[in-house]
Amino acid sequence: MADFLLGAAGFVLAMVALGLVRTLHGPSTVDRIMAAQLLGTGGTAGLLLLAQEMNLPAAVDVALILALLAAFVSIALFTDAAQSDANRG
Amino acid sequence: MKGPFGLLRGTSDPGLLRPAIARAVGLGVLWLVLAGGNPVDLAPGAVAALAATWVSLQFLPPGAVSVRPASLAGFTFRFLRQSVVAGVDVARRALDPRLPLHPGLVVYQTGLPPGPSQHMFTTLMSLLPGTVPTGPAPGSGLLIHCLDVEQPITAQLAAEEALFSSAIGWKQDNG
Amino acid sequence: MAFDAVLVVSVLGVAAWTVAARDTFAAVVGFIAFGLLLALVWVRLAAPDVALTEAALGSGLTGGLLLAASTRLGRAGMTAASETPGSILRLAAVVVCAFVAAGLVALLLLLPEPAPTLATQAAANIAATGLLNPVTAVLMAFRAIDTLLEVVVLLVALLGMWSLAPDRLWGGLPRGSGLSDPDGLLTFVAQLLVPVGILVGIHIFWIGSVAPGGEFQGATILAAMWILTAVAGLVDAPATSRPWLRLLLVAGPAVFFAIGLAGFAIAGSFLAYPPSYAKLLILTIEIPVTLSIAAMLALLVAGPPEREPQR
Amino acid sequence: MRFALDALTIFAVAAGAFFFLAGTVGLLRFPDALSRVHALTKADNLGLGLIVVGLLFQTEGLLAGLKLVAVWLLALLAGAAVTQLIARIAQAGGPRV
Repeated sequence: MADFLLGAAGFVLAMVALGLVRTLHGPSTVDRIMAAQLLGTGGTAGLLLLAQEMNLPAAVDVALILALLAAFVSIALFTDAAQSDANRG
Repeated sequence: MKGPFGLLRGTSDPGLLRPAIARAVGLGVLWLVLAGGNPVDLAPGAVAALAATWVSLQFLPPGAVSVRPASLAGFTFRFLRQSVVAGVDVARRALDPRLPLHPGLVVYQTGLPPGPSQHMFTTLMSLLPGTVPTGPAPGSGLLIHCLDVEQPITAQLAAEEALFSSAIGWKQDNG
Repeated sequence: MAFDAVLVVSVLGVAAWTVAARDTFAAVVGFIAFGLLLALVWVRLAAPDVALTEAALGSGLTGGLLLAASTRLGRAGMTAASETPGSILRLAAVVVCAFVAAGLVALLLLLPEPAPTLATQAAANIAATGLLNPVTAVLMAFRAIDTLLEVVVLLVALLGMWSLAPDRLWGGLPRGSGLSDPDGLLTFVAQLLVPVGILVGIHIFWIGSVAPGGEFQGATILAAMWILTAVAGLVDAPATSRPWLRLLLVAGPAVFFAIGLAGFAIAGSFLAYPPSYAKLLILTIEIPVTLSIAAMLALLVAGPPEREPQR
Repeated sequence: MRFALDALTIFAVAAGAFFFLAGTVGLLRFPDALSRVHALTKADNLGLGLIVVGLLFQTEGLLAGLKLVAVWLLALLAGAAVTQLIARIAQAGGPRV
């Protein structure tokens, strides 16, 4: 079971990494902000799988923080982008 | 009362008591889930729940809407099912070699009042099949981005909105 | 094994991409993604304490600071592209970086086997602190002086940043968010997230005595929530001359220092705790320290005073 | 019993991983930023939900299971709320369709 969970975590991480290639590449601001969202969901999934596989309950707290801070970071990125839009226009 | 945030809103209104208790209980349960039921964790849990409730009441004063548990349960069930449909729908379109997309913007007229309840509805909408709200439109309209504009989007949204309205106890003028 | 390979490739890829990115905004996004991936690395290394710190401080809050800095640079018309370094400077940077990297690699390869460690001694004496999390025991008891100095350094950094303000603005307010939020969507998101975030922050702080967590991680989450309320326009950043704010900032270091001094009388040396109530004293220090750190971090992101002080 | 629970976990986690795959394929194939927002939010959130469901069969104790559900709900709601903000920039910045 542990091997399966680790494999699944690796697969999800690979999908996140592929998605990161797309989102970081941009060029639009929206794509880039999506990188934070992508890591928020995919990273949380990976951490929860690791928590079970490594029998490390603290990793669930890391997942909790990741979900919360991915949202915080997305909002910060949104604010920054919206402000530079306002400055330009 | 002038708190450290420089807020002046009083919290002594008796009408505030019930929503305040409801939020405190909800946040207290969340603490139990996060921290576990260990007795030594209960006192800080109470402090944390009260602090979070106080902040919540400062920033989001209880409105006229009241949640109706029975309708809410029904809505949540349907909503979860719909978000599964949404995921399957996106997966089908993404993996189809022909990439069947007809993206576009649709204006949807909502009967919900502007403010938190409308925002809650649009938040949930971005998890429903094929729709992502992108902003307000003139009048009481909402601009919705759809993956497939050929679907009967506005009819579906109206059905969801009716359920959502009854779950939060909001009476629509036009039925 | 496959998991580790994917993780290493992603971390290195994102790091390289971030360094190579030309656009400041893109580089900041890359940095944030790098930090979040690094949190996964720390969990994989069974170091959830570091993972929490990396996710909260290294990625979330530092990302916020970098964004604030990039906005500021953009407004001042100083974009990274406009000051392209000369080839000599670039070469020097390459040489210095290569030197540091080689030094780190050499250190790792030359480490004696088994590596020198105080972990056994720390584990043997942890019972005297009344704590169950060895990391917190090291931070709050065995090496409490480091933690005290870290908090002081943070305070000095904040004062240094404040002193960048012109004299007439000293004690004034940081720049407002200046963001229009006509239908209140941003405000709604903050209303939704902030109470939950406060609860999570206190949870992470409180759990630090028995499991990974602690005051820096908890404080970072509380600071992030404060920043969120300010960004959403729910509160204005406070004038830096406010007495309650200054009290909040010094409360942590002051209580820490006072209990440290009391250690001479009650346990024989600076920052020593008598074992019978070590845990109580540590908690008495941790609560104000957490609040102070939260305020310091939030104010660091808010920036130096840029508006006239309120009278 | 153990075997049945493990089988359920494998099924749900594999399904979750499949939706992460679908989300990433959508992210790579969909032609415009707003459509990619759909792919990310809907597919990945369902993927996370299914993985949480799968892990529920392995957790011991009610609270530990509820905590996983709480993490998922937080990711779901926070993600959905933030998605609208992101979509707003796309709407303001991108060409009108």
